[in-house]
Amino acid sequence: MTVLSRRELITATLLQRESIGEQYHVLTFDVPKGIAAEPGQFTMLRGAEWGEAPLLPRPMSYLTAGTTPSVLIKVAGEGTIRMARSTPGEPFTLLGPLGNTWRPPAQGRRPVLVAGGVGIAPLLFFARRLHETGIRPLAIYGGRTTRDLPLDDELSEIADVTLATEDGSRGHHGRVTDVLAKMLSEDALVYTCGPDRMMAKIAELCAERDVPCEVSLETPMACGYGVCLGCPVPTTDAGYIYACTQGPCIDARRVAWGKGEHAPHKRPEPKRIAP
Amino acid sequence: MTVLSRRELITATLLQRESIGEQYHVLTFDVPKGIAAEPGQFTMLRGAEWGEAPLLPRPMSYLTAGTTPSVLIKVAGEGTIRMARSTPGEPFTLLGPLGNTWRPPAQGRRPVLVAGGVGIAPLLFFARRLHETGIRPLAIYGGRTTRDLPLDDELSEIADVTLATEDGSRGHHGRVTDVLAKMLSEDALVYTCGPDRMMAKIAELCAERDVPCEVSLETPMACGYGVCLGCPVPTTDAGYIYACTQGPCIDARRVAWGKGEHAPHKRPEPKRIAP
Amino acid sequence: MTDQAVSVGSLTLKNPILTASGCFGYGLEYDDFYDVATLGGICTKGLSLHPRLGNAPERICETPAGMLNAIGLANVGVEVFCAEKLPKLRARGVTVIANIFASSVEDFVAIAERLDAESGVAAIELNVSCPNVKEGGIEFGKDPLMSARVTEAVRKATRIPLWVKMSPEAGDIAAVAKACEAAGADAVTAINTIRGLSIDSELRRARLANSTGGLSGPALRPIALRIVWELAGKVSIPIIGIGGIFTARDAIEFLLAGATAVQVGTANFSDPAAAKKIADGVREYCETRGLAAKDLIGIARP
Amino acid sequence: MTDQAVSVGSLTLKNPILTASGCFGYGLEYDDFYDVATLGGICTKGLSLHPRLGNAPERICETPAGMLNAIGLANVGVEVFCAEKLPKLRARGVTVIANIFASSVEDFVAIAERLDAESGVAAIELNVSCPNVKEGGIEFGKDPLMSARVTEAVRKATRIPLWVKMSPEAGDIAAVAKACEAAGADAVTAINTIRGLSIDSELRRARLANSTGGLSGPALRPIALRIVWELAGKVSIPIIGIGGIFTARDAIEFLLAGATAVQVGTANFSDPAAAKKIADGVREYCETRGLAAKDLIGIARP
Ligand SMILES: Cc1cc2nc3c(=O)[nH]c(=O)nc-3n(C[C@H](O)[C@H](O)[C@H](O)COP(=O)(O)OP(=O)(O)OC[C@H]3O[C@@H](n4cnc5c(N)ncnc54)[C@H](O)[C@@H]3O)c2cc1C
Ligand SMILES: Cc1cc2nc3c(=O)[nH]c(=O)nc-3n(C[C@H](O)[C@H](O)[C@H](O)COP(=O)(O)OP(=O)(O)OC[C@H]3O[C@@H](n4cnc5c(N)ncnc54)[C@H](O)[C@@H]3O)c2cc1C
Ligand SMILES: Cc1cc2nc3c(=O)[nH]c(=O)nc-3n(C[C@H](O)[C@H](O)[C@H](O)COP(=O)(O)O)c2cc1C
Ligand SMILES: Cc1cc2nc3c(=O)[nH]c(=O)nc-3n(C[C@H](O)[C@H](O)[C@H](O)COP(=O)(O)O)c2cc1C
Ligand code: FES
Ligand code: FES
Repeated sequence: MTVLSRRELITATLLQRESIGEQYHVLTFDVPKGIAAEPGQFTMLRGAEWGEAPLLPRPMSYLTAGTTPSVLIKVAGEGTIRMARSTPGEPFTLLGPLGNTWRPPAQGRRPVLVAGGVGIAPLLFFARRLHETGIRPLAIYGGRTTRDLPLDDELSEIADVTLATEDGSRGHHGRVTDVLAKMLSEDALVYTCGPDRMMAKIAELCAERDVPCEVSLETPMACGYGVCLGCPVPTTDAGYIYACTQGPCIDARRVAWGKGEHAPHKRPEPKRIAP
Repeated sequence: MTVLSRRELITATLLQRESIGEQYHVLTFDVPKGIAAEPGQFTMLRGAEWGEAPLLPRPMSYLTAGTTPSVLIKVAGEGTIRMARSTPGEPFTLLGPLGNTWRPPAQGRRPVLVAGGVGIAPLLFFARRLHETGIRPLAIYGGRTTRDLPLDDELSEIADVTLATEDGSRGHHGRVTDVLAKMLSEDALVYTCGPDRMMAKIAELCAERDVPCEVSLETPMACGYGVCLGCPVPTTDAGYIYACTQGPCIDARRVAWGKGEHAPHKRPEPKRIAP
Repeated sequence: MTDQAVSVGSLTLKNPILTASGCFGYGLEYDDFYDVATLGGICTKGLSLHPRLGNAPERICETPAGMLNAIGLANVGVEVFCAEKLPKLRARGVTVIANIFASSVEDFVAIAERLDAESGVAAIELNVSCPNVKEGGIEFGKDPLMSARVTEAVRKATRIPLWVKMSPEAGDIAAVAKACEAAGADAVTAINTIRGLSIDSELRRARLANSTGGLSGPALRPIALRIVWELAGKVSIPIIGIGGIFTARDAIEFLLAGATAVQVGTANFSDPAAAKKIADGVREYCETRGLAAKDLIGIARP
Repeated sequence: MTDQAVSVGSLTLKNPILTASGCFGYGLEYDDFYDVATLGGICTKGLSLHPRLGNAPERICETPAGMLNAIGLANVGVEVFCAEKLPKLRARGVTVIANIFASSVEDFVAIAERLDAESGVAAIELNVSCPNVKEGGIEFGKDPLMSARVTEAVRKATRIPLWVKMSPEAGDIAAVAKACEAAGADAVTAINTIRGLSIDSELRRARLANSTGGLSGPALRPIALRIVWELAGKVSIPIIGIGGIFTARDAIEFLLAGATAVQVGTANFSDPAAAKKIADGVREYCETRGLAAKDLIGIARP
């Protein structure tokens, strides 16, 4: 874990919005003095002119840092819809850098990055950092269909990537977990970010083969810096860790997968209704 | 009173925003099938993407109608600030045409239009309509300073205009009411729109000389079409008229000026505080 | 084609979407917009025994995701309503719920008797929860005994189905609802507005002439939804949900929470056709899932 | 330079801006942002006799111009607070208001006695209005007698000034406030959250694991302001206003309505320095008008 730099709320204008289909958009901001964010960290992002609704800032992983920090957003609801519609020059507030960083790669272990959809953001940032230090990681990147693989080219440049789509429209026909199951070796060090079910399965695979696995947690957040206590994630010691300050990056073995309901899509299926 | 055309809620994109200083902006919308609004009528205007706040649409007088209807807005608060920042292509909802129209000019009476600041909007629209029918009205147009006389050139083209500014930076040094007091003749028919205090004074002047006077009322509105009962204006018969459906244009003699507090700026001065 | 009909006691509504009292006039102001008869029903502006002028301006102001109103129950009175408004509504085939208000039990009864003499009133909604009048109103609605007294008296005075509108300011809303159920109410409407205040920091005074006003709009929605959720577990008569419903999704949330039908209020102000659009949206939601509207009622409950 | 100091009973605050319990951690999370000692004071996260883990996720969700929370009073417990947090706060010269919670009068007393043994606690704020716990909490706060009993018992147990935090869900909030005043409270804090609910129409279930949660944020502001306005006419002890304060203008509205000081809660989430900015804004407002902060208190009242 690197020493974290001072957290700050800055107002920055949008430099550009790069749309990758309708669902995915890269927002790049103008921050002359720079943001010293590390891979794995996130920012609480909000339109400075949103008024009183939507009220809360949205947690977004840094895709890049420095004087032109960027995030990759996937449209989910009101907040990301507004981000997807934003135009250059529009002011945003960015609170950050928040949370901890990916653990540094261990000697003698090959980093394997497993990304699901928008989960690519903190992992691509990490891969670039590894690239700078001369490490070329393995990567498995999957989504429902081709459209759900934004920034795959960027990843391929600096990692040995296997793509996977559930509909087979691109790369391996199936899930990233199938791919990982086949190629996971004892000397791997897995980093993963994506839907909870995916991360849970990957955590399981790694546990079976006793391979260290680091996950990036996703849970609703109000403050992002440790004061609202709104982001607990159940842990195996029957307690909670708070994703914004003790996470988002954490050893997969500490997470009580399935317990609690810390990600909307993680929740059990709705009860059947008599037609 | 002309027969009013069908009221409708339409979603239209902003064609252009013409800013006249920071305070005043003309918003023009793209409405292929056209809006058959008459001078004096208004629309309830709201950004289609404002979300849940600000909640209510804002009443705005039509400056022009047809396939490119427009309004002249003066920045007051959150809603008009957003309108002032809006960019072409942005979608708005327009409910209208609402309210009644200016009474038609009477035979043998010279129309005199008295406008205060943004009150110019419904009167310029009216002057243009008069122009089409070959009538060139007198007009008195005033504001605090030069900056508060948007669209004065447009008005001058089709009316004999006397300008007035309270700081003397343009035209007559003083108020429109001073000018009117000097030039008001028995055969006049006064139409006025502006701050309540101004309209009240003009109503008084006209009453003294027994000159008919039509005012356009300004009051907060929630619906604009007669169902919320939020827009009452006290009348001389100790009752109320509802500005959105029985107004905004009304014979000045019916209004119980000073009674009630139907315009924010009309309210008594705040109580003095012990320093 | 999914079945959108829902039953509120003996009354069957075409669909679960109604319009809220005071936010839809007398239902005769919509000819330009759509056929109001397509709705589940409309609630009239609150009717009193005699006409009321209402409060002095300003009566309304905006608040975050909501608005305050202190209209003061301006209305034409039950007599004029029966003579001039009701016949037109009848002719158009509109399902009419007459929302009534009084500051005494006797007057409540008198209004109900007058309405009972008419045909075409599908239900009477007792407004015992108006926050904007000096007497009656909310004081009735906060007290289970008083609410029950009004309900019981009106119940005796008419065969028309009775709905009682709950005040969110009651300390124990469930107790009020239960008392009304016991007193013969056919349904409870939840909720009326909560009193709020807005101050102009420049003029240093309350924005409304009445100082306080009732809060409505999306800001109120989570509170209203919670109250519907609570009442659904406490009373066995149908609950009509209301509070900040602006979209079909909002309406569905109320049905899932246990409401049998919902009312759309403030949303009509920004879009006169809001209620119709919401009704269409609920139908779509049901169609895509092969459900009838009544299948939605309460299924989000544990 | 205007005088921003205000007195809450025997306690004088540097300025009228405090931070709200549960929205500011323990006041030790702000080193990166600003010097918390410049505020009028901070209210700690609600302290219980023993540490509490809090509710299962999800604990929060957003609503129109607001949010719901059901944290369940997760906190380190009064012992750890006194041992690890308070000394640091003391060292920084922060004005500390200890917000405490218990499900029995005895536990309230025990926590107060523990705090009484420490120096550097400027006031104790009794949370008798937490909507998110099974026992105690709101049940105390809705009942004047229970609130008075808690207040009286704690009053006897400590010489530290006592504030009691009002529940907006009490049927007669003024009665609760008066009872607490009579029982020895030095001030009342108004208000705590109002319970709300949000439902996911796709998953067809409540969004929060606890189903209901407390509504906070701008949506709540008009209601909170109205309650402060009402209480100012009923009690003679100071009122601490709270609810949806996001800007200096909002804070000023509460002072004009009769609050002696205000607390900033949810606003801290979107901007950690919100309270400081609000304090600066209130100072500016006073400077441009040549007023002291205390001159603002209640001047919007008729
Ligand atoms: C540490 C972290 C990093 C993230 N990084 C990214 C990223 O790089 N790119 C990206 O597209 N998304 C990312 N997310 C998820 C993103 O925060 C949500 O998709 C977003 O908040 C949804 O907001 P909305 O207004 O569009 O959706 P709405 O459903 O309208 O949001 C309503 C409320 O729920 C919260 N919420 C809804 N879904 C989620 C979710 N999945 N996770 C957390 N909060 C949620 C919102 O923040 C908001 O408070 C990250 C989440 C976390 C916790
Ligand atoms: C019939 C009519 C025609 C109008 N025509 C124009 C026009 O052509 N150009 C123009 O600039 N303005 C016009 N106004 C005034 C305009 O509606 C307000 O300035 C505007 O609503 C302010 O909104 P806001 O959000 O900027 O201010 P805010 O103070 O944030 O508004 C808060 C609430 O108060 C209401 N409100 C505040 N001030 C006024 C006011 N003076 N009149 C009515 N409602 C108010 C708003 O509609 C909103 O509901 C007209 C008003 C009426 C009634
Ligand atoms: C302007 C206005 C007038 C209202 N008048 C009445 C009324 O006369 N009788 C009544 O029972 N409720 C009245 N209400 C309350 C509404 O019927 C409804 O209970 C409340 O507004 C919440 O719903 P909403 O958020 O959808 O508006 C009124 C509300 C508003 C905004
Ligand atoms: C996440 C969260 C946690 C809270 N925890 C407490 C608490 O522990 N004790 C308490 O008295 N109030 C608590 N509150 C209520 C706030 O102190 C405050 O009364 C309420 O949020 C309204 O103010 P606001 O709108 O400025 O947030 C909490 C509020 C929030 C949003
Ligand atoms: S988001 Fe507030 S504590 Fe984690
Ligand atoms: S604005 Fe609604 S009745 Fe006039």
